[in-house]
Amino acid sequence: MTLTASNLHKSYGQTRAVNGVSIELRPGTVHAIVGENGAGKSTSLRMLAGAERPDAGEMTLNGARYAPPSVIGAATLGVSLVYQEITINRSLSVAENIFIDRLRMFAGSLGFIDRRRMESVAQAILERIGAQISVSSDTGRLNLGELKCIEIARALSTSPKILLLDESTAYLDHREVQAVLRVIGELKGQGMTIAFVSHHLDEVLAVAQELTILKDGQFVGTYRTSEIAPREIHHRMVGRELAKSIYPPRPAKDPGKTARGPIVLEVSDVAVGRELNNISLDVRAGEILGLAGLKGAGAKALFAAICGDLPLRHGSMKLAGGSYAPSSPTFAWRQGVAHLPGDRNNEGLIAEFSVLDNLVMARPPRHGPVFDRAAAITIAGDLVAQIGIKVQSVDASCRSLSGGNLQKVVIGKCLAVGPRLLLLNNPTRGVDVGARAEIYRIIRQWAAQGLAIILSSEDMPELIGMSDRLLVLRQGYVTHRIETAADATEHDIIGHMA
Amino acid sequence: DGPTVGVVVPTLDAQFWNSYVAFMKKGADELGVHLVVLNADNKPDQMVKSLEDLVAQKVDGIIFTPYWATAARGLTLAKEADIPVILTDSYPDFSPQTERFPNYIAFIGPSDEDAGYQMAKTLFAAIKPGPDGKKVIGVVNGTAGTSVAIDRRKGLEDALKEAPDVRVAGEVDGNFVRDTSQTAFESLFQGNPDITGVWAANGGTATGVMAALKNHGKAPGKDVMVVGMDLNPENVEAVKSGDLLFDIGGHWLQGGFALVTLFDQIKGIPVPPAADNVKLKLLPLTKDRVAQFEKDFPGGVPTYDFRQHSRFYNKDAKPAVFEMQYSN
Amino acid sequence: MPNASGEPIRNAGRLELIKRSFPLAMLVLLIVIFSILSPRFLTFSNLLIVLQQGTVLLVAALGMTFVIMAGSIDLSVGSIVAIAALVTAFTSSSLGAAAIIPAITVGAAAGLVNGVLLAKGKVPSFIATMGAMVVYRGIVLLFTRGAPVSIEDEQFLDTYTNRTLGIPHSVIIGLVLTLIAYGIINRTVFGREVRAIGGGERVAILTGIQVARVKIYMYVLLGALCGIAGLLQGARAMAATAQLGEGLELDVIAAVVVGGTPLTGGVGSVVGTVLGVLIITLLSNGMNMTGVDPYLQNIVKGTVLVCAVFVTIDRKKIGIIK
Amino acid sequence: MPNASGEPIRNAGRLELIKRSFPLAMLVLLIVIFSILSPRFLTFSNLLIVLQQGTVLLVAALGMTFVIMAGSIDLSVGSIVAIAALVTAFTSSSLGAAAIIPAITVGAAAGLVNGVLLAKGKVPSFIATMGAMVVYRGIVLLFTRGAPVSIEDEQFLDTYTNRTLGIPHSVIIGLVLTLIAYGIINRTVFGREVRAIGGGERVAILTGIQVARVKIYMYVLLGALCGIAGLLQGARAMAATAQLGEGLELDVIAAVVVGGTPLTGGVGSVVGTVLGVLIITLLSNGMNMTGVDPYLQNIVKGTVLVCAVFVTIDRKKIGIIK
Ligand SMILES: Nc1ncnc2c1ncn2[C@@H]1O[C@H](COP(=O)(O)OP(=O)(O)OP(=O)(O)O)[C@@H](O)[C@H]1O
Ligand SMILES: Nc1ncnc2c1ncn2[C@@H]1O[C@H](COP(=O)(O)OP(=O)(O)OP(=O)(O)O)[C@@H](O)[C@H]1O
Ligand SMILES: [Mg+2]
Ligand SMILES: [Mg+2]
Repeated sequence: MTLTASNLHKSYGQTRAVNGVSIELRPGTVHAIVGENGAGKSTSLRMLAGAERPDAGEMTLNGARYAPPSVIGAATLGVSLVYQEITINRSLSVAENIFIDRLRMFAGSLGFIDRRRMESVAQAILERIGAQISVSSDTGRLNLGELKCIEIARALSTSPKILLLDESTAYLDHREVQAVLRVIGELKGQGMTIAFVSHHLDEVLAVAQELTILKDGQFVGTYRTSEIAPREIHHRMVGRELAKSIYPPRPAKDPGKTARGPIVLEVSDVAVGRELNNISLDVRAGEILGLAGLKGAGAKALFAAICGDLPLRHGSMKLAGGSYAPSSPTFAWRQGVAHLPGDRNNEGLIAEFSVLDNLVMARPPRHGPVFDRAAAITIAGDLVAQIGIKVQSVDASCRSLSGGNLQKVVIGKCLAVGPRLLLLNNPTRGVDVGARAEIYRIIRQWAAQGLAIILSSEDMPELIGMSDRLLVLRQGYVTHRIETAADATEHDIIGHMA
Repeated sequence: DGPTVGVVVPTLDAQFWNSYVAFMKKGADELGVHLVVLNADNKPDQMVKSLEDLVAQKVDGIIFTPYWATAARGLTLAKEADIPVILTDSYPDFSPQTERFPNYIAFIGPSDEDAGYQMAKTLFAAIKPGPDGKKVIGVVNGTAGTSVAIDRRKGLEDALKEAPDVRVAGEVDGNFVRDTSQTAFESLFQGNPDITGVWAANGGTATGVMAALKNHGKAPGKDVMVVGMDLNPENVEAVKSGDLLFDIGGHWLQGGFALVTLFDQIKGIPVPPAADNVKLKLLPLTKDRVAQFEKDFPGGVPTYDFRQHSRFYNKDAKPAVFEMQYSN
Repeated sequence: MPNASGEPIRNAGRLELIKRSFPLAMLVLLIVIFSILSPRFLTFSNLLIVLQQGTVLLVAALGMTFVIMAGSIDLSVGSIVAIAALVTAFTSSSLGAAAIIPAITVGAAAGLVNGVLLAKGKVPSFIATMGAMVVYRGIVLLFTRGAPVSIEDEQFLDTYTNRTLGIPHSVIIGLVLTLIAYGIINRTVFGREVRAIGGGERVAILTGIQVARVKIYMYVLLGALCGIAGLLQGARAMAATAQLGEGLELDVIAAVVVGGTPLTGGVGSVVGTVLGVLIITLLSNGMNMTGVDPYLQNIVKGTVLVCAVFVTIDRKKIGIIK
Repeated sequence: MPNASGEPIRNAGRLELIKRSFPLAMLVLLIVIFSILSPRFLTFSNLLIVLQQGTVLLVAALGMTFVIMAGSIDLSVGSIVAIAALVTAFTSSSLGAAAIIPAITVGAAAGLVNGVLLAKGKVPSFIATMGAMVVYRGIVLLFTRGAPVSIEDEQFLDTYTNRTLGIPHSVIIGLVLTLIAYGIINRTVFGREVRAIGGGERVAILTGIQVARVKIYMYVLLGALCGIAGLLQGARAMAATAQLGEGLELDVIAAVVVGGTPLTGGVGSVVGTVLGVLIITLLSNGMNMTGVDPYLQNIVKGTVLVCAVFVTIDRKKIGIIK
């Protein structure tokens, strides 16, 4: 089926989210939609899927006028959306989540749900997309990647003719991304129409045949992926020329001096929960240590232990030479250990609060018990300028910020305490390429000033591009150490991850 | 050893019911009765539950106060278990010793209506008419919906009918709670500063009203007359000091009287039908009577020997019920 | 990860089971203590009394389980019970046993008002039902002017208070309603939707659940159950009064929470609620049976309540505790 | 996006202002209605009375603003007020005005217990404080056995009930405490930490805020304020009784919420709380003054409460309404 939209408009209050977007999704084609954070990608998809009504513009489905009243209405016409945000209800089972809006399909005459039938249908769909998830698993314990797979299964369970995927790969690790891309390829082969949003051009180029670029809510153009160069795409998205590599150059190794400073953190034979076993590592001032691994490989547990959120089961740590046994995150922050969690919306910042409130949350400037607002304004203003957070005033609510800028706020919150060790968990998840380049520049700049950084990421190029050294984790153990990350290849790392 | 008697009181957070229980405990000690006291905590449901629990314990007799129309239920429960019952304080609208409830052996309680009437009469007599020739009073009622509040209010109503020169400036609900009464009356008085007399539904209510008057720079007993009820120690003090014009009470003795009566019944001496429905005359108190009161009832309690009034212990005992009366 | 997570999940299953059995353990502990203190406690007749005493609380708590599972609350249940009892009292003389129809109707209507205030008026349920509690109670007062209305219709009383095969009818009604509530919560689409709302309302909206409608239905359901509870309470007391059901809301909420349904929503168990009701009812029955000083009873009750929740609450599932 | 969002933010500011003024508008409306109904309503002396009547509610509500801002609740405030009043009554004869020290101490201790139950025992505050409410009230009953304990010390009564320049001392105390609470909420690190806990507890924990400690402090603060409230209530009534403060918790919560502090936490306003207290106090003062039928008062009160929240609640800031 062909879905077209012409000249769509959508505003929220005074914000023009989408301002004249046209798009044509054709059968058997994967159509990528790219653009900066806040460019209007999600809003466009939501309108196509009936989750939002356009203020103006026309949509057609196979030539007929198309104006779905709701998501369910669109689904019955064969259009299904996987939202950017996670929409799994952790109170419900896997199968119930897949059929959440259609549970009545399985209701018997008494209104009781035939659970067995529902679960078998659900399991079949999960198997079809190659997700290794059992319908009997507890949704509360699944990781974000698995949850995304369930959402894709939900979309597929409506037997859509048109599938809209909004950053479905953002929370997936390397292996899961490959699986999803493979499924997309298969579905395309079966003649399905697919729209695909991602901030990773390599994914886009691997799977899409056509590509639409949006900028500031406006339509820039539609291209065949085979006919446009990656640099050109970036250029049209961001509106300026990006450097050849978005990763800043590593400091040149001066053969005379040791390139790196003293050891900041030393981890010896540490075990945490069930997730991590006898891990030893050290990280020096001025250095970025990368951690590669699939979800559940242990990086998250290691961070939790270093920042005092989880106790050590075994082993010991040293910080700047002294023994370090953080009893709580409070202790860790006071010792100069800053932590950027992987889930910015639930763990990184409070969206209802202002930029300033979030930036100085970890160490508010104070005169005794009194909050020193003047100092806070200076600190926040400096950070906003230094990191390049695009915001009208430091008192603006974070609600009005785009994903990339939110991420910068969380980074700023970590830097505001003047840390000696920075733990970064997927610092650029869902962040557009321009903002990503910015964030990388900031990270490298702070490392150069003597900060020790541990970077855990599911984005392979990012790890290779940013790390000085690399550790590969698998199922809680270190399986590989790479002393010069610049020389590593993805292939090499992946081999030790799975 | 002695019989077990179960008692359910509507609440324990008012002094009145504590005095009621204390007097019964004294009687239980003297008579050799094992007393089980349960608190309904101001909840009708808890009242029924407590009665059920007493029946399940197979107590030998029950004394309870059938607030919230729980009389029929309690009597039915006890009838099935063949347990004699005496009701106190709140008359259920059906008489004892009938075919329907042969186990309902007696009622002992005050006449709230009469008390409310006497309070009103005394109040009306003490205040002077205003410029328009009307005596202006304020009314602070007890908890809306309780039979006690309703009956006392009825007494006031009767008195009002006989006194066309009295005008009620306004009525508020004091909930039988001192602090609530204080706040409510304060507002009432603000709106109607011409009030010269207050009819307050019980002791705590009267105390709250007097506090409000004092805070307002008015002297209770001089600028504004207040009448109340219950004969709580602090109310007696207030009458003595002249703050409180009139108080009436003593009915917390009813529990003790019921205990003696029930004890005799359990011991096989039935209540004579003539004495099965007692409406206690209450003891009125005014300032000139305080000295007499303190002499006759040291500590507020009359001398009362429970064994003397029990026909089980004393063949020619006087009736169990003893009305508080001044000696002269 | 399937391999890695296999172990913990199976272990979690066992832990889960232990966790779930805490309310039961609590109940057993109470029974043991009271049995030691009073020989009359653990008799068939007393246990029947406990069941009878618990029925009103149970019926209201079944409905409250839905509301709390959805993350909301209802403080007006006591007042709805009073209104329903009043309507029962007014109609039982003419309708007899069929007085259950107006009782349920008025309960459901009161629930409807609450539901609409929350779902359409967007007034938080705590406040909406706090206001409703005061207003409904006021209505009862206004109609009765405080005078109790007695219930004397023989057919009515026979139907709702007699026994069959030794079991009081009210207990049978409670049992049947429990089974129905169990079925609704665990087996029906509606039950899943209520759960989904409690688990994450925003997600529920995004996934196409008609949140407002489900919320209204759930308040209507609670209201209807309070209607039945009011009827049973009226039948039990043979009268309706203005004070009936005062403070019931706290016992109802406590029963649900002690049973393991957290106030944060998303989780809910009918079996737990039944256990919670039994714990609360047994505690008061046992203290009365063993003659605990009435001045001490509230202190004991409050302490046991907190301890019970301290022990039974499943902190893993709740996450943040507010 | 800076250009695009510039406008809306400025606009939002204006809207914000309108939103914020709703409680004030509500208050003005009430004043107008009652002034029409009674010429004596809008007099200086009556307004002073309203302030005096509202002080106890205000002092407790100031503390509750913190607790609600952090997303928790406290149902035990009425009982803490009663305990504090009792302690005041017991100690005022020997300590005089210094009886405020034991009053604050016992209030803070009661708050400490609540805070520890929540923060360390991980018992949800609704349940922990529901239990505490019953237990504290039971303690008061145990000590008083229902008998009022009168307060007669002249120095004590002079200190807390006299007037200076025509203003009652209790009102001055309330005013000073309001300023302090305003300062704490808006100007101190502690205030920001409380707000952060309400805004996102997980974020607060991971950012190194000592959540457990802040929660305990905030309950201690509320307890201490309830201690002062109890003292003022005792001084006003010249006695402590077992029934003192019963049901106060609902008025306190209502005042805070009507003032625009939502039960979901993260937002809180002392000015709003003051307005909420005034609305609630004025309403009851006005109704009693103009002689609204006591049987109708509850209906009016509940309706006004729901309407007030319906009008004043800021649905944008709250998001999901439970
Ligand atoms: N519900 C909403 N209310 C108000 N503004 C919104 C809303 N949703 C989106 N916007 C605004 O609309 C614009 C486009 O948002 P949209 O989510 O479509 O961007 P996007 O391209 O998907 O960005 P990202 O890459 O960060 O996901 C943004 O400026 C955003 O602030
Ligand atoms: N209610 C809202 N009001 C204003 N802006 C909003 C609103 N909801 C979302 N936005 C904005 O819409 C844009 C897209 O938001 P979205 O929910 O897609 O997440 P995001 O910020 O892109 O993060 P991520 O991609 O990691 O999920 C962001 O700029 C966000 O700030
Ligand atoms: Mg998006
Ligand atoms: Mg994004």
